[in-house]
Amino acid sequence: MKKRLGSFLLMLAILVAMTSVQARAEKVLNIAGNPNELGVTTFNPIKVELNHDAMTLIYDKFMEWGADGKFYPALAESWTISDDGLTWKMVLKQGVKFHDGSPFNSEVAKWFLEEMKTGPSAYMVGAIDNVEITGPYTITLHLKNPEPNMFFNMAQDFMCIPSMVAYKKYGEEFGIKHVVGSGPYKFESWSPGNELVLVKNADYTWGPSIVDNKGPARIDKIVYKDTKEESTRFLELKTGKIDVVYAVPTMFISKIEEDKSLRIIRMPGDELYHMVMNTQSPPLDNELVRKGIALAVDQESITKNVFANAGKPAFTYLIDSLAESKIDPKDEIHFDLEGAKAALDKAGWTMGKDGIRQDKDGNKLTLKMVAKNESSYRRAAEVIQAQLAKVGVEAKITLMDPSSIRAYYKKGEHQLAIRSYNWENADILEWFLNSKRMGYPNAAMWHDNESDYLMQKAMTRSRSQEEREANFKEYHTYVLNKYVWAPFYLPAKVFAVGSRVVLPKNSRARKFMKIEILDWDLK
Amino acid sequence: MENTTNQNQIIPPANRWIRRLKKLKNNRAGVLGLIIIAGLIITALFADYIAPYSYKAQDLSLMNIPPSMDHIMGTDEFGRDVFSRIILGSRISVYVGVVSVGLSVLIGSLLGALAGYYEGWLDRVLSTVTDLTWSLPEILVALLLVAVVGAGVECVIIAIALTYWAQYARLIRGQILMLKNEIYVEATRSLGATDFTILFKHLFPNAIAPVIVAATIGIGQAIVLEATLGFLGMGAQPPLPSWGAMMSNGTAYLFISPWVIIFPGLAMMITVFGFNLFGDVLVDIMDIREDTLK
Amino acid sequence: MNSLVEVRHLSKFFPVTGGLMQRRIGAVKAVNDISFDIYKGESLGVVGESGCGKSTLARLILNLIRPTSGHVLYDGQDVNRISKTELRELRRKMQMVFQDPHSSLDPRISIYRSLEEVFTIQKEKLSRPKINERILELLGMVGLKPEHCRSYPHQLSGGQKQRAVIARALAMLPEFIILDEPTAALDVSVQAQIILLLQQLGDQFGITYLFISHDLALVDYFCQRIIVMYLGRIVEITPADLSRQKPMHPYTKVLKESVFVADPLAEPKAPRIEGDVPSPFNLPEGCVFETRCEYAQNICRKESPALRQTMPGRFVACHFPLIHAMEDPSCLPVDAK
Amino acid sequence: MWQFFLRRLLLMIPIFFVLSVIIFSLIHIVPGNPLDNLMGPGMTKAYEQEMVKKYNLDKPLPVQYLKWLNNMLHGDLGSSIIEKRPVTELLLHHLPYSLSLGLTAIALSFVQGVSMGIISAAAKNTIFDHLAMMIALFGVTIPAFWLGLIFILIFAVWLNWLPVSGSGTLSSLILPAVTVALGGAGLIARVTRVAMLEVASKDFIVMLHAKGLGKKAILLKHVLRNALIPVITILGLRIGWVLGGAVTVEIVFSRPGLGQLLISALFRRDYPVIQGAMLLLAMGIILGTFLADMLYAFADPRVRDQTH
Amino acid sequence: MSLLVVDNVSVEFKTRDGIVEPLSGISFKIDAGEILGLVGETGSGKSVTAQAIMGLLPFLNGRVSSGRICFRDQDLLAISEDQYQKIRGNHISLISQNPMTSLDPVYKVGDQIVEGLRQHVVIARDDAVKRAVNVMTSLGIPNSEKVFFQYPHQLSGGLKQRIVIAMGLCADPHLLIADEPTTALDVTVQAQIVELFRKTVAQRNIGLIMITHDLGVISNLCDTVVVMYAGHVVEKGRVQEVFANPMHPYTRALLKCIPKFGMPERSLKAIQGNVPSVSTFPGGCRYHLRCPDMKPICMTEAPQTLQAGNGIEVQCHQFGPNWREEL
Repeated sequence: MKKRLGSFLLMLAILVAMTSVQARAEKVLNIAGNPNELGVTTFNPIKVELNHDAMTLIYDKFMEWGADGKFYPALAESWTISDDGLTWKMVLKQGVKFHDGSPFNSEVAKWFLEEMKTGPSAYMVGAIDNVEITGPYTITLHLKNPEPNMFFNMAQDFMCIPSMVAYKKYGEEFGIKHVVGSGPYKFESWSPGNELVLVKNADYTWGPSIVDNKGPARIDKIVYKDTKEESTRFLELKTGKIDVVYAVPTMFISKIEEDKSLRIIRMPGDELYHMVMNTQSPPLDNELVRKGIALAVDQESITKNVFANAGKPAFTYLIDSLAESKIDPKDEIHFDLEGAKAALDKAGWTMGKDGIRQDKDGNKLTLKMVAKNESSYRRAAEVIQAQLAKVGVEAKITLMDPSSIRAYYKKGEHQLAIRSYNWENADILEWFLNSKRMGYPNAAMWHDNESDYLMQKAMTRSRSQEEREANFKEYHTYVLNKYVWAPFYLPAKVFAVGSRVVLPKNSRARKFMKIEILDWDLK
Repeated sequence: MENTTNQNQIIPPANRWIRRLKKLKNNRAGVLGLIIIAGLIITALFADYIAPYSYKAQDLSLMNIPPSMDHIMGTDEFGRDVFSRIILGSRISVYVGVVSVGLSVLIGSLLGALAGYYEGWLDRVLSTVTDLTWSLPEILVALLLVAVVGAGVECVIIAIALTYWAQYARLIRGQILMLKNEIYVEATRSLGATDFTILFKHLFPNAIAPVIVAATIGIGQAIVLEATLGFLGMGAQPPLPSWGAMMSNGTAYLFISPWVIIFPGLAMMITVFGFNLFGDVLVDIMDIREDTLK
Repeated sequence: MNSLVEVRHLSKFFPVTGGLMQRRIGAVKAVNDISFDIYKGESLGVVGESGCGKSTLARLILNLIRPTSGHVLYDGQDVNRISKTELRELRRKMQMVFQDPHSSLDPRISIYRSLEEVFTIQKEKLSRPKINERILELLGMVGLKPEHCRSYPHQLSGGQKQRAVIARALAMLPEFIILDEPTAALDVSVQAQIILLLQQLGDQFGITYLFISHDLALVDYFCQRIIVMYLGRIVEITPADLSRQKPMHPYTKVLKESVFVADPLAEPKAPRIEGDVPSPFNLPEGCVFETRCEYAQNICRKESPALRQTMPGRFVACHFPLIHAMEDPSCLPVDAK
Repeated sequence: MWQFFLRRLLLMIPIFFVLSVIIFSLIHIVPGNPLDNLMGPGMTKAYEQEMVKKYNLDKPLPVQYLKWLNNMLHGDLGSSIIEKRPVTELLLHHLPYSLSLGLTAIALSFVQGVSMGIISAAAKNTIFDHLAMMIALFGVTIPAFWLGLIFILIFAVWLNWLPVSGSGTLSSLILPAVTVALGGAGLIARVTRVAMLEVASKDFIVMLHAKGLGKKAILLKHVLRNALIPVITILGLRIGWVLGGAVTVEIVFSRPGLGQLLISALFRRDYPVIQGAMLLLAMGIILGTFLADMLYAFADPRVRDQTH
Repeated sequence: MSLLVVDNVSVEFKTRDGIVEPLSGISFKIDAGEILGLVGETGSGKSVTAQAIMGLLPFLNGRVSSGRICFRDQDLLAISEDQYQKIRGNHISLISQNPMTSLDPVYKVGDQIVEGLRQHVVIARDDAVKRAVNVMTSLGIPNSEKVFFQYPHQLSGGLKQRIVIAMGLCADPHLLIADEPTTALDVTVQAQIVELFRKTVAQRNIGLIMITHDLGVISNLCDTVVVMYAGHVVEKGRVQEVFANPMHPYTRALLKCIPKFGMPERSLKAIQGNVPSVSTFPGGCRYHLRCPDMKPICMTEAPQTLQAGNGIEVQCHQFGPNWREEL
């Protein structure tokens, strides 16, 4: 018995030793991924609703989006656009092979663009009327209407190109058990809630122009760990079990920065925190009340105190990297305590003895505020609650899980809602403020004919990028002046990186890691 | 036998509770438990006077300050005084614990008593339900219920009550089943008493002792459950400083400003511990058999 | 002779279930088709060993449980077929004193409240002083001091508790009291006190007693007539004074001989019976005593003997009743009229 | 006796159905819609309709229930709306993590609880009794997530003995198992103590002394054997709790157990997954109760005979 | 040499409310082949006497505070617990009050007999089983081999009591202490068990202390009787003598308050008052509160043990030198 136990322990020891030896020989990058992406649905780019970061490592796209806002060729080597914006000619990269050995060519490209129309992200290719194969590596896209946004779409993570052969072969199982792309990493295993393992694609030599190393990648293996609890993620980083932490909570930033072996990387964010006001729920149907409340939100203070200055205060409804956000400063919403009080006074809500405003009938200015039951929303809600109290508005907070909160919006019972969105295109305004989407996503219950007209114009009648910009600016300015939202914070994307990671010197990519992984290395 | 007329001889019976409290004096653990609970109740009642600061006044210039003379337990993420919040939090925790357990005892003991007394289908249904709720993880049950009834302290209370009632029902049912066979029940019936009299005047008061004991311990459990629900994002609503909410909000700060999580944790530990000690002692006090040993 | 209680073909079977679908697979025949009368003013004894059904019988007579068949007439009224109010009325007339005085009283209720409750239950609307007076009177009757009414059951001795129980039974001045082993849990010295008290109260108020016991000598002393039960059946009904009345049923004989007499001159005797009382579950056909009877014949295994009168006032259920009683004229029942 | 157990098993079937109805209706009462969690900017109404049709979300609830029931009886629990894979596969994926944690924790809490109970009962009303009970109480007095974090702080960060989180290795099982075990040990210790004291006050224990048996033999062979019967029953009944009750610990130590699966499914209203997971829990409970009954019967001959 | 000598033994118990003394200075002795009856009501100290002899007091929070218990000339109070273990169940066996509860419900009865046997005798299990079955058979247990493998709850009260007796006899003890062995049994079975004791003592020539409150059993079975009241031995002597001519007022009253066949109506005599409990033992003669012949001296002074005629020893002032009727 004892002997058996002894030999068992010996074997165990050998095993442990072996794995650790192996680990040393291989370069393995451990990542605590974006907590919002945990329990991601599928790696089938055509059918996916919630995209995982690793998609961009497994698949290639037609284009890459640079930090400079320009679009760089990837699998589309070059393209020409007709003057009316309705015909796109694309030359595809040659010699590209999927992980299953099948080649990438115009046939695959055509199939992909057409197949995209069957999935949830069909709108990405919605403008394409048909795809014409003009050669083994050339295709022509015929558009229904001019769509300057097509560049943006082509560079989106949703436009990952899978192997046609594998896609047809595996059917339902594609994206779950079998993931075949042409990217620098191959899908090895996926254990939901636990980890996702990718291994290097040794045959990769077609890196896009935006990176220096055209392939293959230097890191042999990438492990995404599904660690949810923020303190645990932080500790894993500190103890070296994890090399990269996505979405570092702001309170950990200073703590990580104290540690010389760790680095904090800030990337421009794609997220906007704002407070939605239910424009149909009295007294918020009064524009002056909305204005008073919007002006009472102290963006600078929230940015500094709640988010430790990790990002920037937000004064518009769009992220500041978008051209459409650059509007006349007088139309921006800035904290203005006196202005807020004045607006509320003007609206007929006067300060009561208990510090809460009331109207002439003695109704109190008490509003229901909802927020998702996650740390950052709760914290923002608590601070805004205190800020609103200063102008005599009482907010009663209810925290809810994301599903309940959407159901709640749909019923229209909310008054204030602390929310955020991640989107890098001005068309998000349409998503949230279209009167056809009342309740959710239009939680502001915003119904305004002028607004809808401006939205239509921006969405469908812009022939060029410039025209689109101008239209959206007009639309944006209009809704800003209606105070449907109170924007307050633009988070930066904050990543923490361990000491083993060697980052590229001159990064051109717009996003952290992703295809730039080709330029990464491990010590 | 010598006097049959002097009515002044009849004095209402002495209260056995006084005797029991005397008995408690010899039980040091029990006294400790009682002191903790008494302290807690006083804190909860006079929280407004004890707390040096407002529980919701934010001072963003004083965020996450370690314990000092001004703030003996430090400040939290919004510069609020942790000590004041714990003091105020005692009110919410006691409220949640006592009301939710009180409700569940009410529901449970009523149904349990009826099931134990009449048996039959009610008993079968009840036993099945109690078995199921008892073996289903209470966190999940409570969470599901909170999702159904909504968020907020009152909803948490309802959810906890609906999660816990079964164990009290089970307990009192067993007691009633046992006591039902006592001869005094039959004796009372032979005097012509109705089921109602027997059940609520004789069986119930005799059966309730272990339930009270269990409820005392249950209050502690409910406080912990509220904290756990808070951790899962379904607890008391801000800025209400329930200990559970403070701890769950504080988890992120464990390595930055540990005082925001450690102190509420300690407060909860002491409180729950107090209730447990007191519950254990109640077992001794309420045991009739011990009374008979002179 | 006036019958106060008439018991007619009374049976109580407790079903026993088993098997996959919990079907009824048999019954415990606790009381099995028994008939007898209780005369006004008498003390009737019921004697038998554990499981003979004597306690079930008491509960059936009081309508605390429902019979499987047969009925009990009290003053000509069927106790199982009366309305709730009639039943409450009946409860004033019939009372019961239980075996264990300790558990006959609610441990959480003082003696005072136990007694007071009787008046509330019986909807006797009395003023407070009136109730106090009645309670003191009752306590006096059973020999308890007034201060005892403040006590809780656990503060009293067994004898005092039994006195309190008797006081409670007496509260409504009943005419009939069932005594279910009232002294089994008491010390012998206290047993005598209680027996004397019961006798005195019986004389004073003309109460009819049904005295249930396993102690043949005690029953013999206390009662005028004795019913002997075995496994749910009456095997013999005999006038008391068994030193003169020779038993006619073999079981009665065994029972009598098994009693040890505190007399050193009495010869030590070998037990006349083997084994224990069999389980009352699924009894065989035939005489219930057949398995332990030294006189058992073939017919005893097949046929259950009916209870029949052998002499005025004497009934026996046996195929072969012991004859000696017939032969010895001194054994004739004293009250055979 | 087998008949008895067969009957018990048959009785479980209606319970199972009642439970499935309760679970189904409860989660559908909860406001929210799984598709909201999938729909992002730009997604079309047509796609939403397609999804609604695919998961029968447009049908009346009873129809949905019957469809689910029908599929379930054919061994198909449906597939996750969010995660796009068969529920059965998801459950099988998450179950081992829960089982390994739960069973280890139960074993640990049994060992800790029973030994504390023994110490406490053997030294009744002494300082050891109080100490043992305090230790046993420790786990009950604090939320598991708090304890787990503190454990991580001490054993993983300061002492660096054990990994912070993970689920693959044996060493990563220790901290979560201990955290969960501490919560259950209190109950077990308490039950053991009470049961042992009760058994110790029984007449036959005095008789065992009178037979000349040593204290240790009496304590371990007779008192413990009798006292363990209720303890084992509790353990059997706690199987459901083991499978799903350790959610917070799973979150803190990032173990992808059933609890985590259930919570995330619940928050995202992934109906097939919640139904499947709750059903699995129910099966666990049914199995647990059944096992507890069996154990009870085997441990206590009196019960064994009653079950004839 | 006497088999067992109990000499002036007092026992103390620690309780919640302080120390009580349920047994004060009792003495008696028993020889091999003798059956000694220990009779008394609740609280008289009968069972405590048995526990004191068995050395079980330490497990029950009690101790012998003074006196001497000698078993075959060995002072039992002087030996260690380990040595005591070798005597208990081996040389002295206890048959306890309630057969229903004195067996461990989770073990087979046979195993429980064998367990006690193998504790004391070096014997192979198979042999032990054989011996146990033999003893069971000799005690009139039908189908012993089958009963051996049954659990306590499967047996009737009479059979269980026989098993308990078998457990006591298996190791061939010299002294058997039976603590109310028949109280819980039906009368017909009681007669059988009493007969069994009589035979066993005769066959094995052992001593038997029969503890009971039933004077009938004493009178039928015992050679000598010890009457106890409130922790005192009030009277002891040959059964015939004591029953024929009881000296102590308590013994006299006790005999009169038991109903007997052929007793004239209304001839039962009760003893006034209550049986005192351990904490309410009165001073002086402990019986004085209930004694019809009580004199002032009885309240203040505890009576000495006196030798009366016929070998009876009695503890009552009536027979003392200071007694005068007019007192």
